[in-house]
Amino acid sequence: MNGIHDMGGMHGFGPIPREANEPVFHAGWERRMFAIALATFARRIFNVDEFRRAIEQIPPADYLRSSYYERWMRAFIALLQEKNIASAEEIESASRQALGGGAAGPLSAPRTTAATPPAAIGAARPRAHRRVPARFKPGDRVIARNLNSEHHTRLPRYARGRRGVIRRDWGVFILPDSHAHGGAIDLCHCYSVEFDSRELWGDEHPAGESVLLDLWEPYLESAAAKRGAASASGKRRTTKPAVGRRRLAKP
Amino acid sequence: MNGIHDMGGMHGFGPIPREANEPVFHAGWERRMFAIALATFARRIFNVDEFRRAIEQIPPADYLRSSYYERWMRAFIALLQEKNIASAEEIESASRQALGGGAAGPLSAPRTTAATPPAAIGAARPRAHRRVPARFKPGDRVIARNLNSEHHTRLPRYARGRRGVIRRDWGVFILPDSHAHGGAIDLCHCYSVEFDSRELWGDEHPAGESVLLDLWEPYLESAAAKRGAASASGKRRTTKPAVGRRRLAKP
Amino acid sequence: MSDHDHRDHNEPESGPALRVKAIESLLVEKGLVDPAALDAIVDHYENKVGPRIGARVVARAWIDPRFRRRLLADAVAAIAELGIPSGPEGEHLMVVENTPEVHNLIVCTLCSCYPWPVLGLPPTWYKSFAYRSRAVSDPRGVLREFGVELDPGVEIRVWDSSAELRYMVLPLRPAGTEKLSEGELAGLVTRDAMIGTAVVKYPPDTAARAAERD
Amino acid sequence: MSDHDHRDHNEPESGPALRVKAIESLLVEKGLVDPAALDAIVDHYENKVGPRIGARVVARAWIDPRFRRRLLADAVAAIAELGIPSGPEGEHLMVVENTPEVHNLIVCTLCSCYPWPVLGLPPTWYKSFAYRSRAVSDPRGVLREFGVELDPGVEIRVWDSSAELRYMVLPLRPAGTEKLSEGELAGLVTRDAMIGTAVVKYPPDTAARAAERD
Repeated sequence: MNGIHDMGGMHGFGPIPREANEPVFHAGWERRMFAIALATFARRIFNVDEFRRAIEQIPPADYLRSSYYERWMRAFIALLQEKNIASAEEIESASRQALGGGAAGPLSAPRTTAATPPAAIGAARPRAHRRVPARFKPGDRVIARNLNSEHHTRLPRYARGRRGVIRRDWGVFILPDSHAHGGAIDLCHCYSVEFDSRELWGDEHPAGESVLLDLWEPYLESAAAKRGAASASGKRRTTKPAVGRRRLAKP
Repeated sequence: MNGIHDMGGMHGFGPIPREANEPVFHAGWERRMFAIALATFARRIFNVDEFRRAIEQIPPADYLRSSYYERWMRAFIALLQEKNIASAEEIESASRQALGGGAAGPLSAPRTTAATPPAAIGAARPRAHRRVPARFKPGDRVIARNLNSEHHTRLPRYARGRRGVIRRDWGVFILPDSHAHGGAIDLCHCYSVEFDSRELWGDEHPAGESVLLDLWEPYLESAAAKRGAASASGKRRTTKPAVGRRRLAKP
Repeated sequence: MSDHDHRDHNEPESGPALRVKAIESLLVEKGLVDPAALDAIVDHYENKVGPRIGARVVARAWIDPRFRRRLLADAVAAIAELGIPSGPEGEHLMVVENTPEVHNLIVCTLCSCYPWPVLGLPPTWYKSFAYRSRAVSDPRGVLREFGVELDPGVEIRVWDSSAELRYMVLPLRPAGTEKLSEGELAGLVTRDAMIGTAVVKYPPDTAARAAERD
Repeated sequence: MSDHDHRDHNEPESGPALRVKAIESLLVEKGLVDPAALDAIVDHYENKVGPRIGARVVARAWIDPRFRRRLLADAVAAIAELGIPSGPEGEHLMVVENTPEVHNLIVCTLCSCYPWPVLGLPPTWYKSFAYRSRAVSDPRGVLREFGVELDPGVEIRVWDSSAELRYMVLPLRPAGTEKLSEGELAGLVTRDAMIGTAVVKYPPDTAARAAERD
């Protein structure tokens, strides 16, 4: 998705806001929202890619005027509904009850509890140990594909179509693109890819800078193969890879 | 400037809002704002490129939550101050006076009037008739340069680094990039350049679509020259062209 | 002409309304704008220009092949023949012709450039972020949203108005309109058809009335 | 542990506060979360993790070259040696080393990925649109804003955390710190130095105090 969240290289956001002696949270509700999200990841009600996707689907004007944990809250509420955990009416009704001085605690006694050590709670997306053949190796020259899917992706716009070099093969991980839309487990190698900043930002950019991105294999094509394809004629590919379907499936 | 205004190819803005029997203006102040801006262009207090630049400099969150004429208003107020036409205090004071039921008319008798036929009022930026040599001709293959200046530009991000074909030479026009920052008159050819949509949006984009952009000569390089440069080694250019200075001069 | 006779005096004084009133007062005081000139500008754009002008141009191009050729070659000169003045955002007008093989669509992704002298000021949807963002990357999706389903074989050309050129689409003349007058033809042409988000239709009931009249 | 003892009970009930309270009530009612578990999570991130952990790691790497090599080769295993547990956003930790020739900078342009187990939760500036947008395209400008002026000959590597890897910078050890203890060294290491927006300094007054003590 070419969304507002994909900010690398944008101008106009002004100076970086720094706060001396900043607390970990700025309000009680931020603490709770953070903890609720983590506890929910542990319950596997939705995965972290779905959560990121839901944040990215916040309308751009709302995204920009919301604080970080407000975006978590908006995405979380959207996912509760999407996953049929709670309806909009239930959330409305619970909000009214909270407004009426309702308890911060449960509306009624909890049906179960789920105490998990905090340090073990999280996105829970380990490196996969299944053996998957790797298409690239360190030193290979690659081009980040120009993918413009409406789906979630972790290939930022600023790298698309740009040439880089594989620095490291991190191993096999779940591809976020499909995992964010229905939870499919597509296992692919993920690589550290270095891009010269002049390749990213143009010949007038100062030399001596690079950006390293961690990119899943389907985001990449071989620079050598691309050169061959470009010198061959016209139409290039007939089969579709796992990423980059342009249109979202209607729910 | 890689600003929020550069929206081509973004996702997430939802359905296109259509209004049946839409009026030309939706409020009296929109009428006045429109007319004031046009009348001011005619007085050459600032040029249309400066006006666009001022709109693009609206902070992104404000840009997105403002209506079209609210953006005009914000930019206009910024330019009145930049051009020393009115100070922030003067504008504040006049706003307070307007709030107190002050007249919609002048605070005091106007010092001059400037009646100009409406149809003659506008950006007033004709095609220049000075002869400037053209670097490209219809049929030439070009690459839109990957420029990422913080200055105003009319080269959208989605075309940068992409290959196109010159379809037409429109003649010589003022380059907006420098004109928007101080009013320099750089005269350059402007071309109609056609980009295949698969070049812009990737191999998975359906065939049979193209986008035509009108691009000034400094935005373009010859695809043939680029190929030569790429096969040569390392460092490419030592002289700087008229566009693309990365950093804004401090005022 | 009296001051501001086109303003809605009964609308609430919102933030922008106050600000704009303040700006106008300041600029009038400084002798930089004349309220009467502002009235004339508003009157021009609210009442004198609009899509009916473009529709006249389209109808003439449909019935006069030589005018059509001149229009496509030099739109500013051709519309001047019809007594239509040029003006801001129309000094460099280009008319792009739809054919059975090619459909044209106009957008301005960076702001909202639009051919004022022939179409008036743009509708809100043309200025919307949704249209500006999607017209270049998903024109078929945009067209579907407008109810236009093109044959997949039709090529789409999107004109992103990034410089001084302003574009107007010359739509396809609908079948069955051979006997219509120039004025009747102009009556069929919609603003959206001249932007490229609609095709011109000759509705059966209109056709039936025309046939009856014959 | 009592319910919510880390909440500020005197803060106004803003929109988000109400909504989050409602969400918590609903999820507790549905048996999906346990308020005590939430308290434990908050306590962990508010009180138990933070940049002091990363600083310990850095100080150890400065004084123990073999640990440094293990840290750069496999950060998760190396920090486990120090008894530091891994955890969310740290399962795949990579430590990148500053040298006199190379300066590293960490960002997440797409959201705000950050190495929680070693640095705690990120500061607001790290999550800001300004930092996310500019760190990749203007790292020297960002560093200047943080008061860091690198020699133009120093190469900058920006690590954009786009996948599962989380990054921490191993900053340069400042000169003149040869006699400091591991704990004193850790005391010099700031959060920003481990993100790459600061360099570690050994302020003259600290140095003077140390010299006095010797």
